[in-house]
Amino acid sequence: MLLARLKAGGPAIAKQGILVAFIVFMITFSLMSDRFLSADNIMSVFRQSAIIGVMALGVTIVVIGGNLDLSVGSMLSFATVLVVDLHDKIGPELAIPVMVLATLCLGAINGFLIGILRLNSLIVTLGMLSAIQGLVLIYSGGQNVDIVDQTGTWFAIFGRGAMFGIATPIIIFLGLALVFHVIMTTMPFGRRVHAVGGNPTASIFSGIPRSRVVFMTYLISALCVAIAAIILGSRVMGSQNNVGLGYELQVLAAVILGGTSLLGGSGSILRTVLGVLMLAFIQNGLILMGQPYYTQWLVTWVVIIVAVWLDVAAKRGRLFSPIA
Amino acid sequence: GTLALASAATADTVRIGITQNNVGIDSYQTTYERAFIEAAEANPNVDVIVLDAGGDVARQISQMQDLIQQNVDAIIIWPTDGQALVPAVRNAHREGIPVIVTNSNIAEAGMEFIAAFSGPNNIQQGIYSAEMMCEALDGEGQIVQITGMPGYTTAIERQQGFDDRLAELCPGVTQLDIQPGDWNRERAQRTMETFLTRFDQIDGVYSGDDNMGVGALNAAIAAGRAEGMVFIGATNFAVGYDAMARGEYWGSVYQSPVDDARAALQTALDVLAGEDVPKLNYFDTPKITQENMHEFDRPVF
Amino acid sequence: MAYFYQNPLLRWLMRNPIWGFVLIIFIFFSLSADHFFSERNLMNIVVQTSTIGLIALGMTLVMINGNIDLSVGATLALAAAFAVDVQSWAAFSTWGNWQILPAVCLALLVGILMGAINGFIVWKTGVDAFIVTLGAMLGIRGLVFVYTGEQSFYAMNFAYSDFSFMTIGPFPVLAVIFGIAVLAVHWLLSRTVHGRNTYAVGGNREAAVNAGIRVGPHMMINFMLIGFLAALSGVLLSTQMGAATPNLGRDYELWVITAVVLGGTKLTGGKGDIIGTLGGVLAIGILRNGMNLMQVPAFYVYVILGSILIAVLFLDKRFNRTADGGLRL
Amino acid sequence: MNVNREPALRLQGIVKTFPGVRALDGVDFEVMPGEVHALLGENGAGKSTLMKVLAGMYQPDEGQIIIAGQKVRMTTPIEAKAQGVILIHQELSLVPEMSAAENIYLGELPRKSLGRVDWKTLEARSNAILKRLRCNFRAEVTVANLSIANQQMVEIARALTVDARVVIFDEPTASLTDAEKVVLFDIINDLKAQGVGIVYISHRMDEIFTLSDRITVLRDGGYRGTLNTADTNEDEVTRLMIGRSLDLSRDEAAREFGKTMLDVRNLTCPGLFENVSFSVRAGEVVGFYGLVGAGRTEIAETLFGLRKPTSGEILVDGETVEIGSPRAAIAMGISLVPENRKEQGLVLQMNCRDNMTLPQVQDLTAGPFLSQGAELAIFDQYRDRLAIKTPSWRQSAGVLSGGNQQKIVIGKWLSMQPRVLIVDEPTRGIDVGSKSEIHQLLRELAAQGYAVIVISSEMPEVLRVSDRIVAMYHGRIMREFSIDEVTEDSLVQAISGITSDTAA
Ligand SMILES: Nc1ncnc2c1ncn2[C@@H]1O[C@H](COP(=O)(O)OP(=O)(O)OP(=O)(O)O)[C@@H](O)[C@H]1O
Ligand SMILES: Nc1ncnc2c1ncn2[C@@H]1O[C@H](COP(=O)(O)OP(=O)(O)OP(=O)(O)O)[C@@H](O)[C@H]1O
Ligand SMILES: [Mg+2]
Ligand SMILES: [Mg+2]
Repeated sequence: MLLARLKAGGPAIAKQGILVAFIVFMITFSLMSDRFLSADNIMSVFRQSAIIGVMALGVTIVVIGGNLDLSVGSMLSFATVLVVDLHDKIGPELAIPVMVLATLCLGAINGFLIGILRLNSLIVTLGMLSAIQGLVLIYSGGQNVDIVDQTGTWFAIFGRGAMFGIATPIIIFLGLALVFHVIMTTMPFGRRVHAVGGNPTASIFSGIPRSRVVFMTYLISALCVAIAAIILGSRVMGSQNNVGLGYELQVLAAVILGGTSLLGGSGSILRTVLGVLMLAFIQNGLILMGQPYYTQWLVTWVVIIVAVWLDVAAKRGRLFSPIA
Repeated sequence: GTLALASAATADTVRIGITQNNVGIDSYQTTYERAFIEAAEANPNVDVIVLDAGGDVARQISQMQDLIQQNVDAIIIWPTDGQALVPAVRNAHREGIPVIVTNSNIAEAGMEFIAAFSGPNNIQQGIYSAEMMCEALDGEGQIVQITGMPGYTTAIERQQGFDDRLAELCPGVTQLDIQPGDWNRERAQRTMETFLTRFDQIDGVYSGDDNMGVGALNAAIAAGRAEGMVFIGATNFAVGYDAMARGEYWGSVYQSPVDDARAALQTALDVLAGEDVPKLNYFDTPKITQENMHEFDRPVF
Repeated sequence: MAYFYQNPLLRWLMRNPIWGFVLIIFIFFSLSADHFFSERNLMNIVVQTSTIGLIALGMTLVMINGNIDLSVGATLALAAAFAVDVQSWAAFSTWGNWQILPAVCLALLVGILMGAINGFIVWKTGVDAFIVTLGAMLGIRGLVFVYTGEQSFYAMNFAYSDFSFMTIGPFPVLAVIFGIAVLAVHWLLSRTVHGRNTYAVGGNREAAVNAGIRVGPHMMINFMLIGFLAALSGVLLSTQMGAATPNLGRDYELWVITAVVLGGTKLTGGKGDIIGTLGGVLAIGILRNGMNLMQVPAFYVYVILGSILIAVLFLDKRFNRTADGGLRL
Repeated sequence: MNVNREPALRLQGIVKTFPGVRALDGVDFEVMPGEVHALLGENGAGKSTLMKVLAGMYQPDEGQIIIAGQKVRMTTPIEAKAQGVILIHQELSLVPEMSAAENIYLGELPRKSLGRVDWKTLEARSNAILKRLRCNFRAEVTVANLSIANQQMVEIARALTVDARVVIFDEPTASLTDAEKVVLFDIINDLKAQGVGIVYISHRMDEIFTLSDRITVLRDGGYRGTLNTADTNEDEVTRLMIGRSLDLSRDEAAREFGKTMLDVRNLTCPGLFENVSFSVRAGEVVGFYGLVGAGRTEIAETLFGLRKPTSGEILVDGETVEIGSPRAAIAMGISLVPENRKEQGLVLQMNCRDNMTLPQVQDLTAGPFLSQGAELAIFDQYRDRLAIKTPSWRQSAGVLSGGNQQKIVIGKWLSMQPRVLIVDEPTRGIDVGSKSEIHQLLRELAAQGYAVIVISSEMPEVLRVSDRIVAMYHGRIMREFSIDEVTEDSLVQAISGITSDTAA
């Protein structure tokens, strides 16, 4: 059926491979657990996905620009440790800007090495992943940091508060997604990122400042990490040195699930949101069903491949690759 | 500094190499490392080489080789994995270098090759937690468990001690589910949130350490269901201690990394001095609850 | 300066800056770390390097092919688990030391199978290998946990772990196996039709398709090779441990890719060789070993490794200006 | 020709659709053994698609392929090759990092035992083929180091590796010099004499009329008929192709030139070009003519801020300027239509409209947002003006036919309203209809006061559009001709490095 649709060019929905996978998946899970689609649970999953989600928004832009960012995990550790540690030392109103600035500096280093020196982004951000993790450990002396007065600080609103009955992390995540979506689809900067990711040489020939655009994508990614760190620090009211360990891969998985091409030049913020939610719902759904944690990994394996496959198949108009 | 120290080594200075599991993954290990170095510096006759395996078994094996290569007098190892280090330990044993295992023990097969073990008894800690849970719930109730990073010895042993003892001591307490929190507070918080959605009635939560326990507590407070819920952890962290002081956290197991580190060094020195050291040197890790917490210092980590 | 370009050794080093780097750190550690320059330590380095080195050989093939494999760490763990567990199966209980043989064979087969699955999916679905193997990295790790039930396995038979301490002449057997593998893959890549097609497929996939190379099966074979090499690495690692743990090999994919890229293989495919890869893994091995011997504090090791990685990349870029024809792009 | 013989290959009623495009609509086509059959059509008419169907790269939706009387299904290039059908691609299909020999035998490297490559045989055979093609390089060189023309020869060499039944040349001469063309035509005649059927696709009428026996014309994916070359003429073919006759004359309206817009003095980039001086006035078209590799592209790149000259001066509108980047060049009113549309001109996966507005995207805004209206207005204007064939502005530029892609790039730079417009090989791969339109357009632009530089390797092109011609050889300007004084002979001499005194 689907195959026939795909062949015929199909209605618009069949072209949204990820969306189809997402809907099928949500229906399956809701049949298997009656709690799954409850308002509480949906809110809870949205809230939980905000941290990964906010980071994924930034990484989506980096990837559309034709690069990768694997340093977001340890950068998150860095930012969270910093903001939590400074919270008690200089107060949240100073801690936040200081942390944001410091994180942007790390983003600027990435941007300089990749955008201006044109070094390979996979390896540079891998190196940064390691180096930043070391920096965090040196800064904190390997100790965890905690906010002592957890109830009396306004810092709590970012992770624990709510506005109009909706948890703040959700508002931040979805709000930011909307802003980025608008930037990427309707503003010159978004167009330039797409162009640079799609064909850097042609972009230069069109007078686009490639270095500056790439540099900016890394600054945006770092900014997203800083925002995620505020949510995280406020939600947990403390931080381990390696809170962000392995987050880079979850973030990347979400971006990929959203159908953003790793080759650069195409991708969509809103579909990244879908990818983030899908991963979060998998984790949540399987625990709701009482499955052991590793089934989550197995299911994620299958879902990633099937979803991206559907997406790729819809784009090329046939299910199997024509390669012999 | 290495060169100077090494050349200053005289006949009565001993060189001890330590390879740690994963410094920096949590404050416990960091504090341990610092305490160990302080203790060694306090003793003019000890020269230490401190290495970290970063949680990677293979790297720890290479570090064992590197230490054997340097011909140290004794090796202290905090195994990343109890079983996988057996041949490496055996190798050191063959080379005539005594091995002292610290914090979490080596597998049964390796016992004959080590000089001594020094550290807490993780299974016993699980047992303590089960006993506290039983007591707090009066033998009746439904609980969930949040474990450490899957596949690591400490996580496995604590869970094992807890599960076995709980089943034996109070069959009236049922475990609804067990999921990992990866030693990560945010992750534990997420896991707990899902538990709260899934189960209408949760009477108690056992977490593999207090860091995760506080994450679970945060989730319960946010859901407005913390009242009357029993939180029990292990490895008393400062956050756990504070939560206990506020009356939100029921109990934990007190384990001092400083004691741990000092005990390991002392055991190694005793072995080198030729004293008769018992194979298993557990240092005490008592239960800590809201009632007796004033007897303990607030943990530094 | 003219001399600089005429001397063949220097010219070779300019094209393979990683070997220059290996030379520099080798001299540096020999001078500054006490126990570094000794036959035994050098053998240690080779043995320590062989774990990621074996996988890196396979990764070189896959990356020249224009693909990547992120699932090698998990495959390694799965193979190690099989290698150790199968020995204790009742069916082989009467085989004595020979029980190791079916275990190792099965483990290697499992590795090949995992590679085949990845390769088949890449071939048939046309989904990027990065994505396919990112999924597999999670999935195969899941299989490891299903299979082991979270526990570590250990070999009852010490003959298994004794193997890793054996030597052939002055050389540890693990180093010898690694050496043979290096030569074999180098031969495969530079001398055989399959090897040349590997470059063709990575250099211009469309051209390869047009020329009638069966690109799908070809890529699948390379995925099976890396699966085999990852499994072999897992087996050898498990002999060093006499055990297998479910978390074995985490993050290895990143180190392997790093080593291969440092060795000059292009992430986009079509370019690279085994000599460079060998330099890449040795660089990482020597750095690790040297810093251990010099007792660099753990926190600083992260920073140093990360910075060096970027620095080498930078130097490589300086020396091997890419062919943008001098355009300011 | 013997009409009773079996065709070497026959296509019947081939239909092929892509999303939104019916690329082939019931096309019939046949090649006889020993025949050169030319395939003609506008850009996007479906020529390449038809040949890809033939070579097993695309599956037709309907229709059949008949080889030697047998109906065959060819699902892969391998099967096509096995049937003796060889396609020399329009876009180079080489592996740049490998040697010429390996590229020639790609997919069928000679083997020894153990799957080893038989290097000796490989190199001996490829060198023999290259010799036959009169190439002056060895088979061991890496393809990336060869000029585009030589790469094209490597591509052509592939046709000689097997006993072919049918060889398809898809625009093989786009980047060949005249001398190389002669060699190619010899080879084609050789093959023909051996009874091989040849399909020849080109936009160059002169080639088609020298080479072919029959001509088949496609239009908008439909079959328009087959003519015997001997019985027809350019005009008839053109009319079949584009539905009208072409006016190929030069517009001779008298021209007033304005002030000097661009003045280049002693510009030098060592190794590329030296001491280059010329000027272009408003309203003037200056043609740069020379052999491939003469350094014309490099001058254009320098003027566009992509290269840093070591010495010399550039004056734009009377002021000395430093051009540090394409951005700076654009700001000064310079536009460059680059030589390589796929790599330098287009973001292939981006849609046509966005590609066209890319250089001015920052200015097409309403508040902080892009103005859809302004963008579409530009696109519509230049689509109509250049007759760009695309189903909608949403189409990715990558799936357009080569000619239409080129028009998008030209449109992109015209829409910048430049003072100085540089076009580098503007009609490479473009059909005769569009070509004449582009020529007219360049003239019109000049008439509107633009200063235009046209770089071209086709003599008729420079002769038709230029007011002045600069002849280059080996990075130097040999001579400048005004259009009134130029003759074909003097031009040929100038670009071959023969100065007037040595010639005399
Ligand atoms: N893969 C594809 N997907 C969608 N449309 C395509 C694809 N390939 C070709 N087309 C469309 O099919 C039509 C025929 O294209 P084709 O490349 O065969 O033209 P052509 O006659 O070779 O033109 P040119 O002379 O410019 O090379 C064009 O409209 C083109 O846009
Ligand atoms: N024989 C050759 N060997 C190697 N590289 C070459 C050769 N000929 C040209 N090139 C390079 O190939 C690139 C493309 O050059 P091209 O031949 O188009 O030069 P050009 O002078 O711009 O030619 P045109 O006159 O066609 O514009 C240039 O960078 C040139 O240096
Ligand atoms: Mg074509
Ligand atoms: Mg040119």
